[in-house]
Amino acid sequence: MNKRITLKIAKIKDEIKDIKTFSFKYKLNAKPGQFIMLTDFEGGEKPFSISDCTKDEFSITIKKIGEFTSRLFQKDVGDLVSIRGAFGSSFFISNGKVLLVGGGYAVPTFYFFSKILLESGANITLINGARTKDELLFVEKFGKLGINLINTTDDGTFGEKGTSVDIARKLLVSKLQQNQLVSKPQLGDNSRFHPATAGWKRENVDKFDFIYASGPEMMMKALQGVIGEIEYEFLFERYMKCAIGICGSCTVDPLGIRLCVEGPVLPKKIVEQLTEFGKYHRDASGKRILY
Amino acid sequence: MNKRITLKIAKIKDEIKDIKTFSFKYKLNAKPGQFIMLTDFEGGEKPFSISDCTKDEFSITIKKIGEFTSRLFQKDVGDLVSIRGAFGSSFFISNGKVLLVGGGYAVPTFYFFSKILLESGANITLINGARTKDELLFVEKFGKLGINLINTTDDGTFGEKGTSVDIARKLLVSKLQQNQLVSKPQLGDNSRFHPATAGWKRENVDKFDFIYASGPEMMMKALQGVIGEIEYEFLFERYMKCAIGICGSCTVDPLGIRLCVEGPVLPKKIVEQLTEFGKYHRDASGKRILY
Amino acid sequence: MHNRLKTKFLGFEVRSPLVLPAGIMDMSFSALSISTENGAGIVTSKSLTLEPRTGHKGPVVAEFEGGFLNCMGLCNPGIVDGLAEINEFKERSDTPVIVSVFATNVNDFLKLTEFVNTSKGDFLELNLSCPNVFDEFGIPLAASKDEVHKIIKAVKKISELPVIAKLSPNVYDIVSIAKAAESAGADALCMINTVGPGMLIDTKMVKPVLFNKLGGLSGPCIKPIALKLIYQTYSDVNIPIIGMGGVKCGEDAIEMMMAGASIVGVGTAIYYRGIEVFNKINNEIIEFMDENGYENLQEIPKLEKLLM
Amino acid sequence: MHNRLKTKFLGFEVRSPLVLPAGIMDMSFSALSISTENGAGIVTSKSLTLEPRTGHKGPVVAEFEGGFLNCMGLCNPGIVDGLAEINEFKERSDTPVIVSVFATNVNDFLKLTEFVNTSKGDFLELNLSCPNVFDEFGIPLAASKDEVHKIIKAVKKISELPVIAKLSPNVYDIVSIAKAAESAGADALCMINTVGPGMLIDTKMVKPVLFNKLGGLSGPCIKPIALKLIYQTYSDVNIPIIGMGGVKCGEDAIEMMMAGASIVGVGTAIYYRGIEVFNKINNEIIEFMDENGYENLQEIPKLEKLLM
Ligand SMILES: Cc1cc2nc3c(=O)[nH]c(=O)nc-3n(C[C@H](O)[C@H](O)[C@H](O)COP(=O)(O)OP(=O)(O)OC[C@H]3O[C@@H](n4cnc5c(N)ncnc54)[C@H](O)[C@@H]3O)c2cc1C
Ligand SMILES: Cc1cc2nc3c(=O)[nH]c(=O)nc-3n(C[C@H](O)[C@H](O)[C@H](O)COP(=O)(O)OP(=O)(O)OC[C@H]3O[C@@H](n4cnc5c(N)ncnc54)[C@H](O)[C@@H]3O)c2cc1C
Ligand SMILES: Cc1cc2nc3c(=O)[nH]c(=O)nc-3n(C[C@H](O)[C@H](O)[C@H](O)COP(=O)(O)O)c2cc1C
Ligand SMILES: Cc1cc2nc3c(=O)[nH]c(=O)nc-3n(C[C@H](O)[C@H](O)[C@H](O)COP(=O)(O)O)c2cc1C
Ligand code: FES
Ligand code: FES
Repeated sequence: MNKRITLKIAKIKDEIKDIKTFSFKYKLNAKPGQFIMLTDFEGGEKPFSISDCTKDEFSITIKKIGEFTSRLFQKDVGDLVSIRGAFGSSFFISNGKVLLVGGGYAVPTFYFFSKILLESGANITLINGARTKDELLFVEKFGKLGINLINTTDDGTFGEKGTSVDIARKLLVSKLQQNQLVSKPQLGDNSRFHPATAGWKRENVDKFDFIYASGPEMMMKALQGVIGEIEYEFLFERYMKCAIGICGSCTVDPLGIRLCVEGPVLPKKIVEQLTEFGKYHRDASGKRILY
Repeated sequence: MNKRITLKIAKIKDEIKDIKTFSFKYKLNAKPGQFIMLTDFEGGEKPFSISDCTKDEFSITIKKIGEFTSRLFQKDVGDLVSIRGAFGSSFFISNGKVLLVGGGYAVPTFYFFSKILLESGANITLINGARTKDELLFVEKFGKLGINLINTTDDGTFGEKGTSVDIARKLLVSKLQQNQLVSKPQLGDNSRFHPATAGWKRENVDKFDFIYASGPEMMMKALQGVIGEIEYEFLFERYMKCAIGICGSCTVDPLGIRLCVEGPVLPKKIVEQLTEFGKYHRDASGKRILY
Repeated sequence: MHNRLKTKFLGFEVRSPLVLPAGIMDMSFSALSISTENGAGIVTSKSLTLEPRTGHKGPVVAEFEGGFLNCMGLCNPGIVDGLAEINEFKERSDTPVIVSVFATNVNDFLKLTEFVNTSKGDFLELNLSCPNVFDEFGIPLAASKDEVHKIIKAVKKISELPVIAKLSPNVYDIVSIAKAAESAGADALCMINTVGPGMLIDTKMVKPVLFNKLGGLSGPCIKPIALKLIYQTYSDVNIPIIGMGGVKCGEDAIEMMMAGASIVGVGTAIYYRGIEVFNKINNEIIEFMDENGYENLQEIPKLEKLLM
Repeated sequence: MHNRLKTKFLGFEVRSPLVLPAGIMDMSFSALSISTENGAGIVTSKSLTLEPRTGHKGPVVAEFEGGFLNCMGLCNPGIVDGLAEINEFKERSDTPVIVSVFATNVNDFLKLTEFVNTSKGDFLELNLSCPNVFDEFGIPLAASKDEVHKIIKAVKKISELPVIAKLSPNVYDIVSIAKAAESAGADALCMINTVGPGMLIDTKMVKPVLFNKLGGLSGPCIKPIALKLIYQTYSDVNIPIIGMGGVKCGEDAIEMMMAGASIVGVGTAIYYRGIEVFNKINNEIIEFMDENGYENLQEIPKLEKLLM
């Protein structure tokens, strides 16, 4: 679906400092994990994950980073922007017991995804991580979904103390050990793990059927180290230009698959083969940038 | 349907002098009255009515006239030609009592049409006319259909003596008179009319629901004069180039309708408005040519 | 027709901005009529030549993804019979008619102009750009700004009708040619004619599909080229432009206007959407105006003039 | 790969006549790999420049009926990093690689050639025709036969690889340019690059869709133009032609070969049919050979050379 459609911004919500959610009245028909390309025709067209999508409305949640997103932050309700999409692969819709691990501006896509997962009857545990309280996203929205929500901050200013991966490790490693798996993840410091304070029920997280992650690449890389044998899907970001699979900007080594078509959501068996995962990505010229 | 398809000639049948039927193995999905555009890429692409069309085969019956048809007559089974179509409007499929009036190379399309009419349960009388015995077409094929076939020759060398219109007049005028219609057709000379010898049953032709004609324009013009109030459709020929309704070669005055799209089969209410009917047509340059 | 579709073109008030372009459904008075009945605001005749032309042998059209090739070969009944059809049309309709003429030299263009002066046509369009007769006539006139200037200047001297120059898209520098036309006195530009030319091959018979081998491209896929050339030209001339090339829906027509067109031709789209295409597009233009808060065509903005 | 798809190109035996063209899915060694895994017989790198280029700001692609506009703006990691990707590819694959390079003057082309000489690339392709950098660089080199001759002659003197000239379709006289390339020593021609350029407008925001305003046309709708130019050129030169422009299915590839192409590029069709498009077309070529009684690609006839 590459049709371009120009839409009025229907709603703008300040989430936290430098992150806003923009909503549009349009039947996008997206699947969770997919993204759109957004432009204001003033220079730049950029990919954004879909943070909510109902029958006649959708939202994207954007972090102000550079030139394009800064210009976007000056727009008002009623201003026009133009989108293409939705593009790319989407998350597998499990109906089992699933763990969602998210960090930063990449978390909101899990809001849309959680709603779909709930419809299919999944049991969801979501680790919503940020460095500090002021950077935690969608706390209220996730809270209202009735999922096992584990908010966590690196500095402990809200929810659990520790990174998303720290929390995931606690949940998964105990499980891995139960199952006596061969892979031996490095445990690190588990002392910051306080299940009692989390509003999440210990018994629910015993055995996960599927793990999903969306966040900084190094978070996902670390997470991969503690997952063991469980099936997973990660949402990747790479520089995107065409979003229709012809320009080659977004391919990942060594497979050459395109994150705008075969991604951005990649399954375990693909992720395991990626040599660039957590090592480097490419800039607008195609030059490698080390993480 | 403007897709071009290049086909082997599967069968060539000599019908009479200068008329051959070319058959092709191809699922054309045509409706009766429609035509194809045929070319050999050696100069010229010409319209021909479909004389038969089954699930996986179709035929056209061609009279050798000029450069293009002469070249076609030199082709053998297995030679390639290329077609577009089927194009244009088709005959209304009546299930009532119908009269088909045909003359010359335009008769064979009634073979395809009759088969479809029979399927819908119509009662068919077909006047198959030619100047002389050697020019009568499809006598055997029509004979096998089990319809009321009236073969007629101007010179009486086969079947009835008289033109197709003479025969039609006999059938229709008596009926018209029975129904005491207002219109008063000129009767002309009816002496050549011998129902007894025709193998056609008087009782069947009392009342027609629909009349169809395909033949020389002057034949159709004369026929129009004896039809009275009955519904009819005539198949027209005009110079055709694009066959897709953009070049304008085949439009008829004063309506401007295109015979390749709205025609070649035109219903009574349209035919009645045509000022050029029986008066003139246009050549390849668009110049009017008087009949 | 809706009032909101009214527009002015060279002093004429037209009831729709949609134009039937030269060469499309216009060989006879009745063909012109059916387009007006279906919503065209102006109609153009087939390009007429001094003598009748039967055109190229078929196939003369070939479809491909996104458009058509055609090599009609300027078939037309000649200026005398052609004008007779136009006069007959004008007896029945007050829709403005553009008389398109084609020649290869100034003298013939002047002769044609004299004929047109005696007709009921409303505008004279000089087809300087037909690409289907390369073989016969060499490089199209429209590729040479000097030729364009010379012909228009001469024709303008004697023409009693406003003169429109129909330009070819197949040139390096459309702006200098458009300016040459303007400075020679052209009252308007018509752009674009067909693109290319191109060719298609029948792979089974190993033959070019068109008997003339080459044909000009028309239809949806040439729209981006038309928009570019119109936009570029609009920024640099002050005479109105009839924009055409691939217009198929209301948005396409609006795009043409935003690029700089005053009125908009709709040709090949007749194949895709039927002869009713004019009314369909008229309605879509009104819908567009409703949705975007424009009262009438005059309010539709042009793209900012920018350096290319 | 099927034996019947084998063909020779400048002394190389390639397993399929299908080529990944410059600029399409070729920014990295792994992008090149995936096309070969999916059936491409030769791959081309992105056009490399001396320095890295981030390219134009987006939107850089825009779809229309029959094709795409693009204005990537020659984004590439620069000749050094680009060749590193190619070398990495060659460590894993024996598929021949065409190294495409872009410059605007002889000197830079010579510098690029020296870099390429040290690489594992198999052919050097000179992109003389990129239309997306008109603003920056003026008229494309490929429009001037003297420029084309001068550059190729200089590059040929020092290139250790066979030299391919990539030509622009947007010229009046392709044949004279092709001949200039041949006489300067070019070993092959690659044609065509994108057509136009063209433009599209967002009617709601009244803005050009592409931030660069203009983009070159690729995809199915340019096929007739490509076929015409290749056919015309094939009749007049004796070096092989890599034919491309709108090839989407087996029949399109056969058309290219009949028009004169030795091997055939497949670019934009990756959008329409997925990266598997190479194998799909390979299979369709075999089907075509079966149906029409050709044993191998060498038997596929060329269209008769004819005057245009
Ligand atoms: C699949 C996908 C989903 C994304 N979802 C979101 C989201 O939901 N919310 C959000 O805030 N951001 C998201 N991003 C990132 C977002 O696209 C960038 O933050 C944005 O493009 C920055 O643009 P800028 O001009 O403001 O910053 P710049 O100063 O231009 O760039 C800052 C950084 O943003 C990244 N970036 C810039 N342009 C692109 C591009 N065209 N493609 C990919 N990355 C780019 C690069 O890492 C760059 O270093 C997503 C990216 C991808 C690939
Ligand atoms: C809808 C339609 C159905 C037809 N069906 C048949 C049919 O089933 N069998 C058959 O033998 N003929 C049919 N014709 C007529 C057939 O197209 C012409 O006989 C044929 O084109 C003659 O070509 P030529 O080169 O041999 O003759 P030419 O010497 O070129 O022309 C002889 C005459 O044929 C007619 N003609 C020529 N070219 C065309 C054209 N492009 N379009 C229409 N008429 C043309 C003209 O009246 C012309 O004067 C049909 C015509 C039309 C319009
Ligand atoms: C079948 C056909 C015939 C044409 N004949 C002429 C012609 O005689 N004179 C002319 O100036 N343009 C002619 N053209 C070009 C059209 O007027 C128009 O410029 C072109 O088709 C682009 O518009 P479109 O894409 O809406 O068809 C012809 C185009 C077609 C398709
Ligand atoms: C997104 C894109 C980028 C391109 N980049 C280049 C390039 O860097 N160098 C070049 O010579 N051609 C480039 N081209 C042109 C292609 O190589 C090819 O000539 C053209 O697209 C026609 O083929 P197609 O219709 O199969 O895509 C590019 C085309 C596209 C669509
Ligand atoms: S962004 Fe162009 S291939 Fe993915
Ligand atoms: S043949 Fe062209 S309009 Fe009918």
